[in-house]
Amino acid sequence: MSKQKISIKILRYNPEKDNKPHWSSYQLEAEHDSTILDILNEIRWNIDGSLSYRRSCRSAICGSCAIKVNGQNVLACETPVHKFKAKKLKIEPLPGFRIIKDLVVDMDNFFEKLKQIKPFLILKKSIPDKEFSQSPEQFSDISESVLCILCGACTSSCPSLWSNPEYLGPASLLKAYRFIFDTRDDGAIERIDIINDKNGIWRCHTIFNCMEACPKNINITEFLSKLKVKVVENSI
Amino acid sequence: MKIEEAKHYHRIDAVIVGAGLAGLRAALELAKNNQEVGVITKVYPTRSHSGAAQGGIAAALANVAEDSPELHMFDTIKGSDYLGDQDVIELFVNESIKTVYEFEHMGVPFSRTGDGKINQRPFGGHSSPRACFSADITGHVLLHTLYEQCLKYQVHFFNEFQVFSLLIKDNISRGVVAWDIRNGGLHIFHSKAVLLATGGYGRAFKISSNAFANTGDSLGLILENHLPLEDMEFVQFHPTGLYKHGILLSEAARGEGGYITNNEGERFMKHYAAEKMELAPRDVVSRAEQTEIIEGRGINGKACVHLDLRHLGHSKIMERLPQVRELALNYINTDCIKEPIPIQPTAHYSMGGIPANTKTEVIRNVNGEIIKGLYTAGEASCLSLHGANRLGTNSVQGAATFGRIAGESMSEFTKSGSYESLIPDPLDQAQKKISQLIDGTGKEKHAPIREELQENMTRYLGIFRNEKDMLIMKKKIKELQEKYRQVAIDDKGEVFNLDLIEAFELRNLLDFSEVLIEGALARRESRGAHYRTDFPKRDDEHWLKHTLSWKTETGVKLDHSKKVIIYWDRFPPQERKY
Amino acid sequence: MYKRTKIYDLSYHNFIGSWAWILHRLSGLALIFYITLHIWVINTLTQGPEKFDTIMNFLNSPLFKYLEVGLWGIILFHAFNGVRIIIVDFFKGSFAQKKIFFLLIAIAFIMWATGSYIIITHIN
Amino acid sequence: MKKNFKETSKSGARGWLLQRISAVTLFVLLILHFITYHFISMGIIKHVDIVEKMKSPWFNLLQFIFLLTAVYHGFNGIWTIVEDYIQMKLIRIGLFSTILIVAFSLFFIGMLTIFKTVNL
Ligand SMILES: Cc1cc2nc3c(=O)[nH]c(=O)nc-3n(C[C@H](O)[C@H](O)[C@H](O)COP(=O)(O)OP(=O)(O)OC[C@H]3O[C@@H](n4cnc5c(N)ncnc54)[C@H](O)[C@@H]3O)c2cc1C
Ligand code: HEM
Ligand code: SF4
Ligand code: F3S
Ligand code: FES
Repeated sequence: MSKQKISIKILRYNPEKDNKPHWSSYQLEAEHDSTILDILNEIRWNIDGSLSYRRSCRSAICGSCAIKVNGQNVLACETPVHKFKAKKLKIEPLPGFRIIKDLVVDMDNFFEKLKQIKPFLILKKSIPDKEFSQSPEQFSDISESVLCILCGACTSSCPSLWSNPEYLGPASLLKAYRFIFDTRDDGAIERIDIINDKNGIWRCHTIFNCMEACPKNINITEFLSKLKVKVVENSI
Repeated sequence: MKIEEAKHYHRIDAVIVGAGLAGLRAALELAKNNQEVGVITKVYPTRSHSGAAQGGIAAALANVAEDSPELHMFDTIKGSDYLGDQDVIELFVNESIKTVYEFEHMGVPFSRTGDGKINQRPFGGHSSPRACFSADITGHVLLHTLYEQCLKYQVHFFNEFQVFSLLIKDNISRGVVAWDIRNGGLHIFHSKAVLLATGGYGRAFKISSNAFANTGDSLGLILENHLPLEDMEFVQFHPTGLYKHGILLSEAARGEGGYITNNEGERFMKHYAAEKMELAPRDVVSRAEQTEIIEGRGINGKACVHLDLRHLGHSKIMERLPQVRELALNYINTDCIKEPIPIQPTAHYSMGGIPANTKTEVIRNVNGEIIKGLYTAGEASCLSLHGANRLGTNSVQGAATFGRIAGESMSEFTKSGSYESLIPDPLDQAQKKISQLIDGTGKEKHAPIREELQENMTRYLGIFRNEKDMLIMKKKIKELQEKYRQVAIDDKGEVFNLDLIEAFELRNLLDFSEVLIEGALARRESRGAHYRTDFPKRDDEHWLKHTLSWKTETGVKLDHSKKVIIYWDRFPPQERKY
Repeated sequence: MYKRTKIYDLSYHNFIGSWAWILHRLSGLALIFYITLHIWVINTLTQGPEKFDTIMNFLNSPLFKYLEVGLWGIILFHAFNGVRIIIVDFFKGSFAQKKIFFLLIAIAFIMWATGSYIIITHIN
Repeated sequence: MKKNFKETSKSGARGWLLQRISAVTLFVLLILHFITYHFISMGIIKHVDIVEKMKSPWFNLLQFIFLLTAVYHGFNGIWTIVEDYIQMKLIRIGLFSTILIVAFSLFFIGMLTIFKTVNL
């Protein structure tokens, strides 16, 4: 396939040298179907080895490589250049998180918030010898929510998080949904108590940025709405 | 360098290197046994490559059809082309049922049968539907559930720490030294027991389904400590890798009835496996594809053939193979409902690795003598469960089951064992590697070396091997290692220095590739994934044995006296036909 | 580590959902402003007919009529987007939130045009 | 590094639900209100007309509900916005008090209007 010239601006930040982030420009030839990750690799391997970013699986399943390209959160590894009509790319780290270096952001809070909602089955019933019984319909209640790869694209795109970094965020709330609506779980009350909070579910104003950003096309907003109703039912 | 010069000194009963299924399962077991455990991983645990497993996890639950552990055992042995150790396989098939039920109780969302049981699907090489699955994201849900359980049991994580050296002396493991990727600096982890669970080594090849992180780090470190690796020559190639990217399209695409065609639109598998056609085992299909490509029947003369799903129709594709469609759409802008997908064989799974016994203790010679306090599990290990060729869905099961077994043996050990003294100057080995790269004044860059390695490994040690090619590669690798000594990196900083990490990983790639090549050269037969055009037959008389390989000052040392454990009365070797 | 704090990341690509939210918020605030004035003005009812009727006459001037057109628009946007939010919250509206948005806004627009026509044609 | 993101044990559930209930009420009342006062009467509203209408207790009840829901909805909305943007405890408390005072004053003035007009 034919190559094309593209110009790229990357927000660079090296804590050992810079006071604040700055833009650097690069020009290169890329194939039509190169992904953003291919381009970052190309830059780092052949132009500037000091560029840092996260990546691992490069098949959209590990969730390492979420970044902001032309104003929108995407997975670098699954987003081809041709998705952006302009031949100009503006690449930044995820908004709303602190920058460690270049495109690498601090995900500790993100994972800490996940931990907060007790992301594991809480069992009060006795455990059977074989599996717990669960019907295909009951499974399908949670099958979409378990697609989440914890990439952080959603949480980072949410305007509620930008103004309040303490907001639990869509990813951990989705995880709460996944357990509260799992028929095997007995911990709904505990979890509802955690998310029914100023920094919890009530910071969601159905803005839908999360859903637009989610690389797995999870209808996050729907699950958060279901959660809200559930919380209301349980606390009033 | 002295201990005091380390950024941090940690003293932890058990240290787990790697947070894939194997590492996490072991950590969980230790934590449940109230042992102090720290998990060191170079990527966040949920980013481990175990999450990429799609198809399922094997266990003879017999939920949808007749099945038994005995049958599972037979399939695995036959799949391994009789190189699998049968005592290991027996333990594996029996324990795997427990492993799956445990997973279910932890909350893994398995797909269900109509009567509420875990659903199972058929998989290549298994004679009964045995793969428990969750849609096409089985590995992903297993990995996430395990991580969440570890959070529950307060396992301590050292995320984005990369192990740079092992502290082994007098055949006793005393801990590891790891580089803090985020902040820089070396940390000493002084421990009673260490588990190496760093996953596969598919990144040595250009076309690979493996993650960037699958660089076989611990294999490099094992070699560096004058310890052996086992059966490194066996690398599985998967027939349906996305052309040029190598990204895996699930085997389900063929299971659901997909065709594989050449440039004439012919279903060429009829010339290679007339009965099973596209559903023949992976090694057979991969070889067929490669033959077509070599003989000029690739699509438009390129190194690919077609995976044609069009006849399945819109609704079946959307319902059963959404991920396959999405991957092809995203990566090569091809809609499999309307067009065939270009595919090529891709390096997928590494059967070889760090040799260990059934208690997952690392062994150091053919007599099975162990390194005290050192354990291994998962794809990094070679127990040898998969022999010369592993069956689909057996590897996540292997990682999980032997992860648990590792956790059990380790906690037994840490409960009674005590801390051995550290070696003097524990940081030296790691520091030397770093200084060489950061202070180096050489002119070489690591990226071109890696590219050359991968390209040539795919070319000369790919699906078809022969002496001439491998000798070329043997020479090549020496050159590359020479070049590596001249590598200097651009990034001299401490914080998230990806340049340093990749350069370090390249060192491991080069080291284990060298023993891989020697192992493949020496094995003058074709067995499982190792196919030699100059020795196309399996040779049980001479080669029913494992390869142990060491890297020494003078080159690679091989030892073939490790016998395969076979229950001759129950599962004697027979021809592998499908 | 570099901390970026922003009330709103203006460089983020805005989708229907976020525009709707921003406008909903702004219209809500505008309505508060209006309702405060309104309650205060209506309070002149208690101060006898003369005062009230003079104010009412004053508010009947063309300037206020045009403002009223704007107010009607703000109310309609807020009200119909509010309905959209409620549909999302309780009636699975998230699956078609954009369609619902455009549909409701179309209705609101028709109502706005009709109302504005009446108001403007009655300016004396 | 352990962090607790939980802020209060107080729920936001009631406010959320009431915001929606008041919204539905308002939707009906506000549009009716606009149509009657701004279109049908075309802004030519006379003191006497209103005093006349205010004689009906049903009309008064509607006015009361309108006032209550509008003030509640509006100021609950503002409180949400404050919660979104203001994290400093003290400023929050200050703003919350202000909102309460303004809301109650408005409600009081509105009630006064209704009562006095009824008694005219
Ligand atoms: C695309 C794909 C699909 C697959 N599908 C299936 C399937 O359907 N069924 C099946 O049974 N198998 C499948 N497999 C194989 C299976 O997924 C793997 O064999 C298995 O998951 C390996 O698990 P692991 O725990 O050994 O390693 P990984 O999951 O690879 O974990 C390795 C861990 O080690 C860490 N690590 C590595 N080096 C270092 C270091 N130097 N310092 C610190 N940490 C380090 C990494 O951070 C990571 O956490 C598939 C493989 C691939 C590539
Ligand atoms: C006409 C009927 C109305 C409807 C259907 C309506 C609907 C809504 C809804 C559903 C919300 C909640 C939004 C959220 O939680 O994200 C809301 C918020 C709000 N409303 Fe209304 N509303 C109406 C009238 C009013 C009026 C008259 C006012 C002014 C007094 C007002 C002021 C506000 C404010 C300030 C907010 C908060 C905005 C925010 O949180 O973003 N609304 N409205
Ligand atoms: S919900 Fe979607 S966007 Fe959010 S973390 Fe999960 S996969 Fe990423
Ligand atoms: S963007 Fe934020 S406000 Fe809610 S719907 Fe998504 S979490
Ligand atoms: S690299 Fe794994 S999701 Fe992109």
